[in-house]
Formats: sequence, structure tokens, C-alpha cells
Amino acid sequence: MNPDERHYRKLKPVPPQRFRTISEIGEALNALGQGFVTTFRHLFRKPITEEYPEYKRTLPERSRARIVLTRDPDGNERCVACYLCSAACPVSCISMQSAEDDNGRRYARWFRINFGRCIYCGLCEEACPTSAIQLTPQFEHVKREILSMVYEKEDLLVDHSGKDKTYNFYRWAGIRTGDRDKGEHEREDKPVNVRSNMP
Amino acid sequence: MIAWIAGFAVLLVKIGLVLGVLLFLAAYLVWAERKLLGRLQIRYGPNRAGIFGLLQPIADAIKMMTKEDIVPEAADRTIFLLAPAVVAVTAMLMAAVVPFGPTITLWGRQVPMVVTDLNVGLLFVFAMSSLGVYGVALGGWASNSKFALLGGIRGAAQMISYELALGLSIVPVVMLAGSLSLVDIVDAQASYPFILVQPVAFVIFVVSAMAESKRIPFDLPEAENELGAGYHTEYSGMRFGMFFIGEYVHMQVLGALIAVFFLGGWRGPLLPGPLWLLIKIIVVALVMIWVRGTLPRLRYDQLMALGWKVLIPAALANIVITGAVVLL
Amino acid sequence: MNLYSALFYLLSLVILASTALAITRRNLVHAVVYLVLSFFGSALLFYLLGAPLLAALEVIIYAGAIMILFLFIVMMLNVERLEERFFPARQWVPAAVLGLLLAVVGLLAVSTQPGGDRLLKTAVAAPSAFGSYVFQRHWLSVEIVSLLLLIALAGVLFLGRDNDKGVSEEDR
Amino acid sequence: MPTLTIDNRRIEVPEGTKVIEAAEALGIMIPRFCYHRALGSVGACRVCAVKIVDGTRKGVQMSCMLDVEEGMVVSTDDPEAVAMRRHVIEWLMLHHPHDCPVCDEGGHCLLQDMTVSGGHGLRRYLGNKRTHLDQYLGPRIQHEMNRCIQCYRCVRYYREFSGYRDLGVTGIGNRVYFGREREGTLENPFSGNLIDICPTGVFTDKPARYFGRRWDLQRGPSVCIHCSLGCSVTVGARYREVARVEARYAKAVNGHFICDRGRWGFPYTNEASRPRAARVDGEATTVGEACAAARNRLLHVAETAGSEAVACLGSERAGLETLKAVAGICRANGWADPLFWLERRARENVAAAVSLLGDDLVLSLRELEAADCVLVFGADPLGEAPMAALALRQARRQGAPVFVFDPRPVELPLDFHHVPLAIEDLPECIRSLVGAAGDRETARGADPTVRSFTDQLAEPSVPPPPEAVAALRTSRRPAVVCGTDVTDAAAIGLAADFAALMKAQGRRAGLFYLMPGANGFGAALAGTEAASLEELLPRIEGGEIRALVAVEADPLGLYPDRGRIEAAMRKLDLLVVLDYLDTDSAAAADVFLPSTTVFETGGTWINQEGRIQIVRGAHRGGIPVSQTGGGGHPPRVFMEEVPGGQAAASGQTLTRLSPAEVKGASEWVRLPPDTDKQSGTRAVLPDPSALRFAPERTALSGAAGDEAMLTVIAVDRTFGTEVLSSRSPWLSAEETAPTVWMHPEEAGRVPLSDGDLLEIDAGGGSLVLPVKIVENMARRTLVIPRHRDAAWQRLGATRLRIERDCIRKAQPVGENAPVKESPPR
Repeated sequence: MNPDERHYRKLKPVPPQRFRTISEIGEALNALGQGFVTTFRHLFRKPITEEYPEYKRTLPERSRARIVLTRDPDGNERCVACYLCSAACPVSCISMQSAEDDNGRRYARWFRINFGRCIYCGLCEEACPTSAIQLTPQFEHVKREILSMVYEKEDLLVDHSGKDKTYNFYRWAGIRTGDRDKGEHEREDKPVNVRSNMP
Repeated sequence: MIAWIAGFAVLLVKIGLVLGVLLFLAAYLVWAERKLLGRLQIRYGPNRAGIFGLLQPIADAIKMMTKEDIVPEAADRTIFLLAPAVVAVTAMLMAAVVPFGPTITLWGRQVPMVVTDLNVGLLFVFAMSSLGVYGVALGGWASNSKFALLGGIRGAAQMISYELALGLSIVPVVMLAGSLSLVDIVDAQASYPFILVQPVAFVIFVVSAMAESKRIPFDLPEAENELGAGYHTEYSGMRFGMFFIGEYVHMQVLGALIAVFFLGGWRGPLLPGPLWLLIKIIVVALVMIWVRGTLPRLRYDQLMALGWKVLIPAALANIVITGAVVLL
Repeated sequence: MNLYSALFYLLSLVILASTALAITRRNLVHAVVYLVLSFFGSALLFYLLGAPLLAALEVIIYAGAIMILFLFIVMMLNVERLEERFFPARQWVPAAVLGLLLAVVGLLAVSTQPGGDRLLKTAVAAPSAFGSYVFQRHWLSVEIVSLLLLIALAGVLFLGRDNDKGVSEEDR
Repeated sequence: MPTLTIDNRRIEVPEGTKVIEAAEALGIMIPRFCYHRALGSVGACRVCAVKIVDGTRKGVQMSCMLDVEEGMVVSTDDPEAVAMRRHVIEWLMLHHPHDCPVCDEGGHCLLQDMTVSGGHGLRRYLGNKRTHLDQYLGPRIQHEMNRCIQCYRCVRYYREFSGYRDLGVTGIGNRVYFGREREGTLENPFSGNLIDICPTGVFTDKPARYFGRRWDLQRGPSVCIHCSLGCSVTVGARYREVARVEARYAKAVNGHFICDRGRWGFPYTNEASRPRAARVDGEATTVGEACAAARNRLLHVAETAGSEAVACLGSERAGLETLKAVAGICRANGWADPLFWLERRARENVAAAVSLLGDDLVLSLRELEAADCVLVFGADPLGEAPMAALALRQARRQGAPVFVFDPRPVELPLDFHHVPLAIEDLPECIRSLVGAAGDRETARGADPTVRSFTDQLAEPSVPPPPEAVAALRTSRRPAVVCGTDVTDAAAIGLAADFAALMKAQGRRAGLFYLMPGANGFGAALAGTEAASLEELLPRIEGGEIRALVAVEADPLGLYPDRGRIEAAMRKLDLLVVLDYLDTDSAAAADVFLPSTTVFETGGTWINQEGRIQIVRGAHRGGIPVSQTGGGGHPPRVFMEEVPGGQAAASGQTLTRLSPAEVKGASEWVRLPPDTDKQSGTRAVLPDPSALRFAPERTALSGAAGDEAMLTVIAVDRTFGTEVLSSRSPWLSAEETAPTVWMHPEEAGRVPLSDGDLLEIDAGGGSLVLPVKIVENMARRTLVIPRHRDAAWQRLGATRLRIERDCIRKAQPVGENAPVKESPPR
């Protein structure tokens, strides 16, 4: 017998033995009975339901509902229109067009979320490299008109930093923008002088 | 001729009465089920439409009536449209042979409190019940959807399997009563209900009845988390509603049959016969809801094993034992 | 013509029509449904002739059990859609000839003995009478037949046996 | 053929194969940055490390530097090799900026893929990063040096492969910098390949900058239609706008690369001025109504003036389906013969080339690279078909001498022998080479036709260049490249004879024609009975032809005699134009119908070697969202109909115009059964051997040599002359301003100095252009680019002879000296 076969035999289930003892039947009936007793007891408990329009509880900060576009601590738009959220979106409800502004910053010329399609999965927030797109706990945004569920950038943009209060992508990216040139960002050396061989 | 017309009129009244009660009760059983299930799960259940959500069935009816009746493009149209009616009609027809009270005398004429007293009433019930399988199987097939087809096949297999157990469990009762007529069976329980002498048959019948009406823990044909909604996945609007009416009427009829075979039918102290029957039906229905709230769904092989390897042998054994006892 | 004969003819019409449809449908499920309708009509006919037991058995056994199994197989077979077309002559000509022959024989039999109602005597029997008749007078043949069924049952069980038992099933 | 084992799989590969290639043949992609199939190995990036388990050299080795050996055992997933690759990635990422979200390479970045797949998802290095300043490299390429990983692919491609010198490398160690000596536009007309070849985002496509991610683009394989080579490209479109064109690997055609004309020539499809609506008498209407109007009017003309009074003109830029539709509609309605060409010479030249090109001689671009001696007759590869110049460079890099016989000041990115001779002398020159090159005895023994041809060759008036003769004698794989633009049928035929003669001598000789337009070959095949507009023009002027249907053709704008064609068009009762460009003809049309570009509906193109290439549309087309949206967000109203989406392929629209039913539309393109639709297959052509060695080509022409006459040739340049790409705003900066090239000797006669204005009186009027005096061109020749800003249409023909006194120095008139003839785009 080779080792594989031995292993195989070890895995073989024990032959069926339906009525091993009377006590097992007793146990089964007891378990069944306990189940019925438990559910029956529930009949007389006060329901734990929180009735929504009458009572609105505060949702945790990380609840996933209405999506916003936040700003960095300097008050600039965080979104660089990198298309990662639209790529991550399983229902393809995010669309945008990236562009370059006068300061050399990449931004969204237009940014659109179709909340009629959104499933609030939060993958966009997870994909966002700049903490721009964030889900908020505001879940009450139901509309009668389907087209009004399409939110444009001006509807999405808020004037705070949301959950991430500190991150500022362009301070780290190493991209030349209006206020900082190459080598002036966080943890960067001055640009190399290629005309010199001195290190 | 006048007598014939009067008889016919009485028949119509009885049919109307039975159907009215059945359908009204079906609607409110849905409400009761949702409500009770809610409470069993420490929720409220429907509580928005009217006080205690009592108008919920009406709201549901309006909703289902006004919804679009969608027929899938690839469906077999005729059969697709016919299938829900088969389910609803066979379920309702079964109620025709259930006696709901003692024979009363009206203007000097004996009027039995049953729509029709067939001498093969029990067989009629099984005939209708076996025709009900077509609704499920054809509905599932005609939808031309894999979920529906699987649901339909499962439903058909389950229903014909449990019909056997259902039928065999009743044989001792027939042996005791000596008749296939439901009226006679009720009359045979004048002194004591058969549940006292046939507890095994009672258990087998109740379990099989639940499987027959495709209720949890035997709702494999419509197991939501495997098959969408099973054989009625593709149905919408009132056709979907007909499947539901069928199911709840079926539930009531099976409750009535349990009452007739084991609980003495309409017999009971103090209250009038029909009321007793109604109470028994409702109690059986509530117990079924309770079971739904407690037990998890079986796996399909467990379902089949239970039917073929436990219930049927037990029913056969019960027949032999009862036969022996009766003979002695 | 009284109500009964009117009902009789109506039912006969339904049975004939549905049987004809059942044998001409190319769609197997439709054919099964028409056959069930035909069985149901026959059952009603039995009932009309005063044989409720036969009627119930007809529905339970033929419509309720056998045809359901047919339907089962048909539903699981992926039969390619055939166009509704007329059968080739070599199929329907012999069938038509045989059918015609049968009709002639039946007509002759009925016309020579118009009062041939003896067969119906046993059919109209009450369930208990029928049971006593079968099990007391013909118990041996009944037992032989049921033994035959038992053999078939055992055979099916043997054929359908799980060969590598204990391995593939997740729970034993 | 050594056999080696890679990851427990055995493979047999030719001697000299690198391990990385052998692994690739097995389907194992070893990570690489510096290695590239077209560029070879340098071992700069160290990321292709594998473990050699058995062989002469064991241990971790660079798979791109290691030749395979018999019995070698390689493991690509050995922990040691994996660790090495992981470390390499981490080093390379040390200074890589944190800018993937704003980097256009993101999504198709090799470095990104390798970093993620190498398991270096999180940075451990927390120190300061080295930074570089970027350079302005022109309007097409964005430079971002911070992202560089020093793989040297760019300079190897730029300097070695394509032969330009203005991009280089400087610095040492960590400070290596890839750039130009000073900021400025890259000179290389193949510079766009830097974008494809850079494994990270140092060089990115500037016109497509920040347009979108590659994964969002509707991408589809396509074929470049900016010259006759038909290079394979990949088109990426989004929001109804073509965003970028990338090179697509095609083994037999362009290899890995394309030229900048093909890469950035596409803006014509996105132009705001592109006509999207049908017009009847200048009024916009629906396509259906315009079709009905055109059909009724055509019917009316045919009824009143006879069906022969209607003519239909296609062009060599249209797909084969369209050309077949033109031929089909003419035949079905009994109209005049279909026209595919404006000039008779073009028709005859291409017809001659197509009829003489046989399966025995035809060369693909790839095969041209393998030639060991190349003779170019009457062609300017860089101007007419840029990728051919790159192929010649590869041939030269393998050691093949390249001889160019052309009157133009030909420039090529390689060192070559230019023999500047007048275009009329070209046949004589080829004849002399036929006579001198190769050994006559072998040729004689070969074939009686060949023998009689060589016997009848007259003694050449000019002896052939001795270097060329010497090179030809030793060559085993000579290639003949012949242009069909400025040459004539005699030279084209002689080029084929020359190649066939060398073939008869037992060499693997090949013939490579350059043709006008993307589908010149197709036009020659589609309309064997076709005429040219030049031949038909007298009938228009005589009032015989009363209606003209121009399909993707622009007779008004491109006919070389502007005055004559304008007058002729005025005589027409009806001009129907189907096009996707706002050409002069489209503006003048009575009925205009919009059509679709290759990016939208695709089509079939046959390149100059007869390779049938089927293109499917990459996107549906319509007015780009950026134009309908007006910069803000696009409109929210969702409609079934795409704005501007009414246009259909010209061939389809054409069948709707036809009063008679056009039959057999599905059989217009019949392909050989084993057609490989991606890379194309060569069309099956009739055997041309009967047409070769025609006795009339042995005779001396003697046309040249008349000192009183000058030859004016209108030529193509790399940028600015081809109809479609000259509309590209990003290429216009690269266009050389329209000038007339002259030999110093000719300039001295007038006299003229560089930059002076020259007035030329030609058949179609006079035109004034600044002069550029160059040494390396033929005497008695004026070379004028068919630039859209030069009024070359006044010449009267694309090749003509004028009296010497037709040219004179002109005085500058105000600022705008070159007269613009065609209206601005």
C-alpha cells in the first residue's frame, strides 16, 4: 500500500450508522424541541426593530452611502481624475474626463456619478489614491426623477477633507504644479544638475 | 325541476362560501405568516398598511393586479400562462370534498355541509393533489430559465415522492373509518379523534403535508438562495399571485384534511361545526408558520431520504400494525 | 338528448380532440399536456358512467404519476426544436390504415351487440366492493402482479446503485 | 539547435537565441525592462534574472544576456532568482515618484505591472528621492524624467535603431539623464515610438495627455492609411473621439514601430469642422433625404442626358469596399467608367506596378530589412512611406549598401549613396544598371526572353555608378525599391525587369514598390477598366458628362490644375460628394453625404506589396462628447441616436444613391481562403512574368538633356502633404515650410539665393514660392512639395516640363509671400 492510498483510506468516512443509540434519537428530539421553544419564546420578546422614519439613529462614520468628492487641507480639489474609481466600480456608475489646469495639476473636467446605478460598495473609495472620493453615512437621497440621481462634480464636491484630514497628494507626487517645482515636494532632493558630474 | 334548481342554488351558495372563506383566509394567512414570522424573529412584520398592517393583503393584491405581467421572450407562452391557474384551481378543488359541518335541515330538506360528498373523496383529494404537480413542473419548464426548470423538476419530484407517504399514512385512517368518503371519516370520529389512536400516521401526514405544500423546511423547489425563486422565478404580477394563492389555499386544505382525518373534522364542543373546523385549520396553519420560523431548510438528498427511507417505511409499518390490530 | 348524453358527447369530443392533438404535436411537452387532458376527460367519462373509483384512479395513476414521469424525462431531454410539419407518408399511411381497420372493427362490434354493457358492471362498483372482489376472488393474480412490480423495483434499485459509495457523497 | 530545459519544460531553439527568448517561446514571460525584441539585449535593468541550474555558467544570470546552450537547465521561479528580481524592482522604485494617479502610463505601465507582480506593493524606502528637471520635447512627447529607471531603451531605439542623434544620455550612476542637449522638438520622425518603448512614463503621448486610461479606451486593431505601407496600429477611442494610435506588432509589415505620421495623423477624425450632416444645396438635412435627393437628381441627369453622362470618382485613400462600390454602381447604372485617379500618369504607374509585381519578387517591409544591397529608384522613402526609410536603415545596419537614384534632395537616417539625376534620366540609369550589373552569361542561359531583352539593351549614354555595380556583383539578396509617384511607367517596368533579371541570375532578389495613397493597389485591382479624371475632363468640359459623384475624393482641392478643374466643376449640373473631410469639393457639392473613417467602420486596404488587410471599426463614431459637451459635463439627456452618428461607410451610402440595384455587394472583397485577418495576406495576382522584359523598354528615351527645359515635380514630404495627416495640429510644427528646391547651378542661372522668391509660370497659372538651394539634387529640376499651403495646384500637372524662361525671381509682396490657394482647414 503506497502512502497516498493510506492517506486516502484515512479520509474515507465511517460507514453510515443511522440509529446508533436511542439516546441519540432523544438528543435529536430534544434539540428539535429546544428550537421550537426558543422561537416560541421570541414571540413574547419586544422586537428589536428600529422603525426608520420615526427613529433615525446616527450611523457610524464608515457607513457607506452618498459619495462626495473632498478637498485637500489647502482647499484644493483632491480628485486628480486618475480613473481608478471608475475602473474599480463594479456597476460602471462613475465617469469623468481628466484635464490639466493652468497650474499643471491634473483634475476632473467633469465628474459624474450615476446614483441610480451605484450600489454603495465602497470600492471607489478603496481605489482612490488621493482620498478624494469618500462615502458618507448620508443615505437619504432618494429622488422621484431618475435623471436627478445623476450627480455632477458640482453636486459631489464638498468643502472639507472628509475622513482623511491630512493627505495632500500633490505634496508627495513629485509632479510640477503651480506652487511647487521639481524637488520642492515632501522628501525630495533638489533636481540633479546634469551639466555637472559632481554628486 | 324546482327542487333541482333549489339544490343547484344551495350548491352554488356552498361553493361561494367555501371559496370566499378560502381566498379570504389565504390573503390573511399571508399577513399572519409575515406578522408571526416577524415576531418569531423579534421583528414587527408588516405594520404600515392599516392598524397592525391589516390592510397589507389588500395593498399586496392591488400591487400584484397592477403590476406588469411579463412573459419571457423564450417562454412557451400558452403553458407559461396556464401553469399558475393549474396550481390555484387544483388546490381550491380539493376543498370541495371537505365537510365543514353536520348535515342541516333547510326547509325540510337535508343539506349536507360539504360541497360534494364523493364516496371516493379521499382519492379525489389525491387526484387533485397529483394534478397540482403539473402547475409546478410546467410552470418551471415553460419559463425557459434554468432556475425555474430546476425548481420545477425539484418540485415535481418532491411532490410525487411525498404523495406516496401522504397516501400511505392515511390508509390506517381509512381502515378505521371503513370509507373513502371524508364525511364518513368525520362521522367515524364522533367519539374520539383519530389522532389518539394514530399518532404515527398523524406525524407522517403532517410532515408529508408540509412537504406537499412546499413549505419550509421543504421549500427546495423555490429555495431562494439557490434558485432565485425556483419554478416561479420568471412570474410577475397576478400570475405570481396565483402561485401564492395556490400555495396558501393548499396549506388551508391540508390543514382541513389534518382536521378531518385526525382531529375530528368539524366536531367540537360548544361552538358550531364550521367554526371548529376553521379554528383547527388556523391552528394547523399557525403551527406550520412556527415550523417555518424554527427549522432550517433540508438538503435535497436529505429531503428524499426522509421521504423514501423514513416516512414511507414507517407508514407501511403503521398500516401492517393497524391492520393487525383491526383484525384482532 | 338529456344532460348526461350532452355531457357525454362533449367529453368525448374533448377526449378525441386532445388525443388527436397529443399524437400530432411535435413539441413533446405540449403532447404530454394534451394527453393529460385526454386522461382527465376519460376520468370524467368514467365518473359520468358511475365509476368514481375508476375516475379517481385514472387521474391519480395515469395523469398524476405516469405522465409526470413522462414529463420529467421530456423536460430533461434537450430535444431539438422540430418544425411543425406533416409526418412522412411511410409513417402515417400504415398508422392510418391500422386506425381505420380498428374503427371498422369497433363499429362492427358495437353494431352487432348494441347493448354490450356487461363490462361496466364491475366498474361502477363501490370502492369496498371492488376491493373485496379483487383481493378475495383474484388475490393470487394480484399478488403475482405486485411481485412483478417488486422485481422491477429491485432491478431499478440495483441499476441505479451508487458504485463508489461512501466517497462522493458529502454526508453519510 | 541546442535543447534546453526551462522550468521543467524542454525546448529546442536555434543557436544564438537568448534564454529570455527561449522562455518566451515556451510562453514564460520573464520580466524585462531593457530587453526588447527589436533592440536586443544590453543587460541594463537586471530584472530578467533567472537561476541557471545546469550549464557552463551557473547561478543567477541575466536571461537576456545569456545564449542558450545544449543541456542548459533554467529555473525562472527559483527563490534566489525571485528574490533578485524583487530586489531589483525595489531599487528601481527607490526614486520613482508617487505619481501613478497623474501619470498617463498608468494602466499600461510595465514598471507598474512588474512592481505589483513582483510583490513590492509597499515602499520601504523613506529617504529623500532624487529628482530631475524635465525638458520640452515638442508638442507630441511629454518628458517626465523622475520616472526613469535607466533601462536605456529610449536612446538605443533613438540612436541605434532609428538613426537620429538629438536624444542622448548624460550623467553617471544614479544621475543618468535621458534627454536632448537643449530643449526642443525631437527631430526624429519616428520619435513617437519612444512612448511605446519606454517601460514607464518618461515619454508619454502629449496630445493624448490626460485623456483617459488605456483600459477605458475602445481599442481595436487597425491599419494606418497615411501611406501605402499599411502599418499595423492599434486605435484607442473614447467618448466618440479617437484618443491615440499606437504601434501594433506586425511581423511582416512594420514590426514593432510606426512613424509619427501614422501615430499622430488621426485628428481628421475628431475635427470640429468634420462634416457630420448631409447637405442638399448647402442646406443641412438627414442622410436619408439627401440620398433620395441625390438619387433623384442622378436619375434625372441619366434620363435627360443619357446614363453615360454620370461619372463616379473614388480615390486611393478609400477602402476596397468603397472602391468596389464605385465600380459596382457605375456598372449597374451604365455610367461612365469608374474613376479612381485624378491623373493619368498616376493610374498608369500604379497599374504598371501592380501588374508587374509577382509573388516571386515581392518583398515585405520585413524582408526589405534583410536585403544586402538596396537600390532605390525614383523614391524618397522618408517622404513617401516613412517606415520604408526605417527598414532601409535596418538593412544598412546589417551592412547593406543603399543607393538612391532620385532627383530630390533625399534624406535618410543612414549613410547611403545618393545619385541625384533628373527624373527623365531614371529609365536610362536603370537600363545601364541592368546592362552592367550581374553577369550576362548567367542571365543569357536563363530564359530566351531575358536573353533577348539584355541583348537588345542599347549601350547606355551614362555609365552606371561603379560602387553600385560593385555592390550588386557580390550581393546575394539585392532589393529594388521603386517609387510610383514621380516616376513613369518605363522606370517602373525597368525596375521590375531589373529585379527579375537578378532573380534569374539565381539571387534572392526582391522588388518593393512605393505607391500613392493607402489603397493605390486596391484601386488598381478594383477598377481594371478605370480611367482617370484627367482623361475624362475633356468630356466634362464638352458637356458630355453632366454629373459627378466624388467618393472620398477631392477633385477640386487635389487636381493639379486648379483653374481647369474649377471651370469643369462649374459646368456640371450635379456634384455629389461623399466624404468625411471638409474638402473643397465637399464645400462645392450640390449634395453632400457624410461618411465614416477607418476608425469607425473599418474596411479593407491593400498595401503596396499586395497585402490585404481587413480593419474593423474601433468605435462607433459620432460627434465627440468633448464637442457636444462643450467642456463642462456632457449632456444628461440620453438619446437613442448618437449625435452626428448618421454617417455610414461610403460604400453603403453609395448603394443607397444608386438608381439601379447594385448587385453582389457581398462579393466585392474576395480573399484567399487562408486569409489571416490580423496580419493580412497577399492578394493572389496574375502571373506577371509575361509582362516582364518587354522589348519596348530596352529603347533609349533620350528625353532629358535638353538644357532649355526644366522639370517640375510635385512631391510628398513626411509631414504636411498627405491629405489626412496634414490636418493634424501636432504634426504641422514638423512640416517643412513649402519651398521650391533647386540645385545651386540652376539657381545661379536666374540668379537666386537661398530664401528668394521664385515665380513659376506653369500650365495652371503662376505660383510664387521661396527657394531653398540644395546641393544634393538633380540639375534642371524644381522640386515642389504638395503642401497644403503651397499653391502647387497651379502647376497643371504633378510632373511637367517647362521652358527655362518660365521661372523668374519675384519681389516679396507684403508679408505673406507664399500664395495660399486652397482655403485654410
